[in-house]
Amino acid sequence: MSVMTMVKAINNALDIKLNEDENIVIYGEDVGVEGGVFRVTEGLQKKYGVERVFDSPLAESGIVGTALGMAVSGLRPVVELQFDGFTFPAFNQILTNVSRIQNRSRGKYRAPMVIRFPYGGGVNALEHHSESPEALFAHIPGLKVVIPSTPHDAKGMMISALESNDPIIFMEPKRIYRAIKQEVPEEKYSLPLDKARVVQEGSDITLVAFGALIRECQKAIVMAEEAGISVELIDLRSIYPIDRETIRTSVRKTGRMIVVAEAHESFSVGSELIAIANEEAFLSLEAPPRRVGGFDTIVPLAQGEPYYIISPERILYEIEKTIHF
Amino acid sequence: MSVMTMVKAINNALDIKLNEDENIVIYGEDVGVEGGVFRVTEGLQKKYGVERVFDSPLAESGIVGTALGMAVSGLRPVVELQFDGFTFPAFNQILTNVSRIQNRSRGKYRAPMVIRFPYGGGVNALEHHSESPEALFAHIPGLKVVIPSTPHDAKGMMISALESNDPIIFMEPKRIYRAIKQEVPEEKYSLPLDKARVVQEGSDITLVAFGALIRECQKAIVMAEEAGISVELIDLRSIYPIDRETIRTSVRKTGRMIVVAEAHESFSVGSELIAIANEEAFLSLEAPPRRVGGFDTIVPLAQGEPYYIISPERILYEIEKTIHF
Amino acid sequence: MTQHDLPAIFRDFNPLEDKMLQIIDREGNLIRKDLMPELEDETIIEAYRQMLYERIADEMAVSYQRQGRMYTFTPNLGQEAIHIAAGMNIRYEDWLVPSFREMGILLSKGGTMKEMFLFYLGNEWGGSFQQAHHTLPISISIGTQFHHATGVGYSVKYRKKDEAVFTFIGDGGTSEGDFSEALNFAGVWQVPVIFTIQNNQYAISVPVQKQTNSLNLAVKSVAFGIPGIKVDGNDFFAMYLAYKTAAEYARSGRGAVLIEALTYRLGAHTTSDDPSKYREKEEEQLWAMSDPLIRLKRYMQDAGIWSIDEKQLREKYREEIDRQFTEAEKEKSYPLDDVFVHMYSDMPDELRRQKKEYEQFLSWKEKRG
Amino acid sequence: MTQHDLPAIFRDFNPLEDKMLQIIDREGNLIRKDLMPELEDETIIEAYRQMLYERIADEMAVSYQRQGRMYTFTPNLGQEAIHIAAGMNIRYEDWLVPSFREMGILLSKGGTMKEMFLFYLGNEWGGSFQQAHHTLPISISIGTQFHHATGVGYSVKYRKKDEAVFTFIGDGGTSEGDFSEALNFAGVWQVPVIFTIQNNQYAISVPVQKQTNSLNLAVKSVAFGIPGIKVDGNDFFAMYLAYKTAAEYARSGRGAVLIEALTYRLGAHTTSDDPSKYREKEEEQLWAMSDPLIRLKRYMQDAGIWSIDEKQLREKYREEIDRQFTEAEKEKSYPLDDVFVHMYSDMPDELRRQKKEYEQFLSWKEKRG
Ligand SMILES: Cc1ncc(C[n+]2csc(CCOP(=O)(O)OP(=O)(O)O)c2C)c(N)n1
Ligand SMILES: Cc1ncc(C[n+]2csc(CCOP(=O)(O)OP(=O)(O)O)c2C)c(N)n1
Ligand SMILES: [Mg+2]
Ligand SMILES: [Mg+2]
Repeated sequence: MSVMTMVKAINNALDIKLNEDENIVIYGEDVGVEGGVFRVTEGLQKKYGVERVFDSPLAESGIVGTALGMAVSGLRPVVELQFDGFTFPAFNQILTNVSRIQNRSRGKYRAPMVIRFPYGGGVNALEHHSESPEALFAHIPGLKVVIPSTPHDAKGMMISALESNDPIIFMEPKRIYRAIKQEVPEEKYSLPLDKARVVQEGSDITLVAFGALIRECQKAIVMAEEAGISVELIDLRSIYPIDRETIRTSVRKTGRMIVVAEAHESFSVGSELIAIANEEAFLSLEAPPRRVGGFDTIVPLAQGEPYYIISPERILYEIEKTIHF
Repeated sequence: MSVMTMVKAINNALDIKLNEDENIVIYGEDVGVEGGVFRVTEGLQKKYGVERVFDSPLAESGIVGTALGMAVSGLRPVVELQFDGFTFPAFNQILTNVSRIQNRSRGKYRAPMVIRFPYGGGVNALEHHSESPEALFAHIPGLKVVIPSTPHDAKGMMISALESNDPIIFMEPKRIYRAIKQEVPEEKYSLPLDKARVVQEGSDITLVAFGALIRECQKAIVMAEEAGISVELIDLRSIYPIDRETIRTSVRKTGRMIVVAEAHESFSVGSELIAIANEEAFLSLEAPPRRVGGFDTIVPLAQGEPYYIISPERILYEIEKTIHF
Repeated sequence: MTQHDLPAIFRDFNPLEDKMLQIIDREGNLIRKDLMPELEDETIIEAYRQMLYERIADEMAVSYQRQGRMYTFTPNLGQEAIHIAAGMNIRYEDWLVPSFREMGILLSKGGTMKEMFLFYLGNEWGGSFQQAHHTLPISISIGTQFHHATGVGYSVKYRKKDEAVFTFIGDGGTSEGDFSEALNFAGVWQVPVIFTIQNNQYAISVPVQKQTNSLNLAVKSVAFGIPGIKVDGNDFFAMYLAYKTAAEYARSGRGAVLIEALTYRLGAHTTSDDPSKYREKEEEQLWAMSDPLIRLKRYMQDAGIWSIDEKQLREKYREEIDRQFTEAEKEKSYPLDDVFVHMYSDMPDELRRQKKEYEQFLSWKEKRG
Repeated sequence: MTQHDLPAIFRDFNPLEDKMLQIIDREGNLIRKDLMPELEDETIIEAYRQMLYERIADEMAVSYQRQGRMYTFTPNLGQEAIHIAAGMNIRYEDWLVPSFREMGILLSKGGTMKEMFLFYLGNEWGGSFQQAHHTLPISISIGTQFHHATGVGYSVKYRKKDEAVFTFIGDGGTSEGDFSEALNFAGVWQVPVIFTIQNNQYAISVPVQKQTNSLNLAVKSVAFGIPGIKVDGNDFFAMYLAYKTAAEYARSGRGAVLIEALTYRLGAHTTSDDPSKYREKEEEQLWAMSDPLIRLKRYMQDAGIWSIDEKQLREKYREEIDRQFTEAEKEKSYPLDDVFVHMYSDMPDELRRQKKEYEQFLSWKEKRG
């Protein structure tokens, strides 16, 4: 065991797999010499050489498109896109090719690759550095979209991603890159990519969240408990596919659900989970399942961001509203 | 009045506005000499000259990105992207700039522009020619996303789009480009871009659909009526923003809702509408609101497409299931 | 890239001077004997046969489509010299990253007309050419394939394999960002990729003059520091020499090259297109006179190596191709499984659920009658 | 583009020969008297003043950030000659389509340091430079701005206006597809756009050698049929001549040009970056000796036109800039309205609803205390 931040845990997972599997190569903007702007790949170029860990030209479509070429020819590329807001130049390659090559080739080729990037707000950043585009990727068939919320999960999920034969969108909540420290096993372990995790059991209401917002939910839960409300917290972990069973079990039990996610509320993970709650637990619903999301606006710069970012108070407010529906 | 197909109706709207507003320019791949692969811009270059209606190089990001430059400098560009599946190279420009320039410039600049493209399946086409990406665009704040279902609506909505000061994603259901003929006024008229339309009133269940699927719903309704079920049909028309009032009124009345849309079911317009139905009409719901959508798979080529495409029978099946819940 | 590493033809046919590599002229006369590749007569005859096969298959595909037996088709008419010259230089281990208008080379890699037909009959099993080694599926989103080729090139280099990667794009495709990005990556990474622009002078209705203001398309290589050459794409020998040289260059580890093959799309863009809307009959006729098959045949006749009974061969090919079409037509059953099974290597529960729901609908429908 | 339309400097400094326009050398000696632009002494003095202002503003911004009073900043250190030369050639009606590292020209267009500070203080009102005529906001998504510039160029041409469009990108940005696409559109459309690549030799940590294999960045113009030139970006006079020539060329309706300004980012990429991780001190020192301010000052001293009391001027500028920063710092109230109001020109009901819900939460929160 060793105390790790999420940055360290992901670095550790990459290190373990680079060592184990020589088909893994890592590249992207500044991931080599610099070790990435968040230092997730720090030290890896030195250890594994410039042919396996390297800086690419500044072109996201190229980064992802070439990675697909590598993947179909036997490598397992791991590419970093520098920020959430710079994933979109690669959107066409992801949707048009990465997610489809297996189907298009009827299984002749696969795309074992990981597209990883930091996402989300709360770090007082410039425009395009605070986005949460998970719903956009989750609507694309052929991808798996995952988000860890702890160093421990990050490592285990990254190991699985690096061993998957399908393309994985691996989103890293930058706000908690270094904010949470946790004991993490040093050896290799893996976690499933399609299972949610019940963070805490409760009986009155189900909160579903992921990434950095798990922590905010936990703060809200402390307040709710003071008000005598028992909250079950689910860390979704996989945005696609969604673990319906865990949702079903919880919502059938509590009869109430709130989805907390930072992305623009409309057409979000919240919308999808409300649909699922209806499909899976309609007769148990005692109040309308709700979503607490970002506005349908651009994520404001630092001065306006506090309005946009979801605070524990806001979650508490929604919990109370739903409980007293 | 004159009998028009949707192709003709859109052409007519463009013609009227080109004539009226010299700031309007139209371009894209093959829209000039050829009049577009579906002939939507036929005859317009001849009438208005190559500076106003022209062929561009083959690059969707360039088409949309240059249009934004034109829009901020006083023109009103209308660009055609040739097919749904070729909108994605432009996704970054749309999300990163088109939808944001007004906010980024705090109102100093606006992006009055129309991005139009044919979408949807059912025409036995090659890959990338049968997609329904409306949910992807609807999740992007700053855009309006609209879809007409009749020649009459297409003309009125296009006129409004051409007069809007905001960027409009105008999706044209290619399957009914020429399949529906309708009396359409020859003079100019406009229709709101944010209002759904109650196509047909009913009392037992609400069907919400848009584009080519309105017709399929109508066929299903005939069958449902034979089984004694009274169906209310809503043509959503605006995918973003959604006309909550029309949905609320209808679902409160019927207590049941099915959303019919061709896109992949997960993270779709259906998901969003189910969330809205819960938010707006929870206490009226007598059965779980449902979505009938495409699978979370690539739209199959012609031989597999019948599985994917939503038939009137499938809608009827879902109606019955929901009625007998 | 230093000049002295460059093969002579890249120096001698400098695209900056708008030079074009040509070995036989439009009448089939040998005009650059010094450059003529050393080919056995039988090889030249075989090249003609393959071009003829592609030509006939193409004509028949168009006619099947006209008969309403196939949804659409993308004719290759007039561009066969490029495909067969590439096909004769691509090895079994080499990679092919196709676009959608290079039927001949797909066949060289082991693809079959049956698969080609299946594809245009709306069946995914067609476009993937299961038996064609190291061959990616037909790719329709223009430009994207260039990145895949560069990435495959990286794998080859990483593994120190003696393999080259062949990829194709049209003149219109050179406008897409991915075209430039991929050449740039390939330049920096020095990967063994042979990028071909089939400049058939039109992107559907748009002539190449509206596509770019550059002197020609081969000069675009300058922007990315890779060698480029413009070649007469209707001259089999010129194309053969270009590919032979490029493949040697790539395999020797010196990096990527860009070949502009100047040709003309004699047919329609697809079977739904009508070229008379946007181009003159005279232009078409002029280019029909530069038909690569006619040029090669004239050369062979002049050289005294023409020994083909073309009528008989045509007949044989027609039968063979028709048999493949009939087989493709017969293979119409398309199980529901095929929609789901290749989305992931392990199918998520969500897809299982959706499939099951659909099966429930199907049994309801059956019961209902 | 025919050769004879080209201004002499584009012919004489052919990027294909890797030539670079330079008028004063690294020591400030006038080495190309024949090319020296005819400038009043006062204009040269003014240029120095503006460069100094940008320099000081830059230094102060970095220090505000270090003091924890500003979130981040993108230093311009060492690139001032480019910005001020452009600024002195851009007219009121001309358009500026910026990227994020050309502070000087934003100030020339009427932007203020207060706005610049506001931007880095996390307030949208900053980056849009409300009073700067025909000036787009700071643009962060690399490459995309080139398309906007080309589009603005189309408007200008369509309206037959006598306006030029100035736009900027970094060396790293040349790898993005949008860079190539936009130059290609500009070539075909022949629009009056002056594209500048500020080649400061790094894209964060990545040196330009890993960005592209091309001979230099100006040659990329060849791929798109527009004139290109490589200029010493730390030589104010060379940059001045380049912009003057380019602006005349553009305004005369002959189309777009590409300028590579070779410079060096003397500072960090942003205030969160540490260049010592990826480059040598020696290299930095070498380039520090080519500081554009020092070079211009030496020239002025040699030419006997140095009349600036730099110490006093520095003091004055520091006060002025600090006043602007203080004003920006004070302007901290950011109403909820500001989040919503500029999303659309007419706000959809959905946004109204979301705002109202949020206000309900706020009043609940207030009540709760
Ligand atoms: C990204 C993308 N945009 C648009 C299209 C639609 N489209 C299909 S072929 C074609 C023209 C292609 O021209 P060119 O590259 O010259 O190739 P050719 O068809 O002449 O072989 C277009 C615009 C597409 N397939 N992909
Ligand atoms: C599309 C996009 N990808 C990535 C980034 C992140 N990023 C910001 S600056 C930068 C390097 C830019 O280098 P260059 O173009 O040389 O400009 P410079 O910073 O040197 O002025 C990167 C990768 C971005 N802003 N936009
Ligand atoms: Mg072509
Ligand atoms: Mg740079």
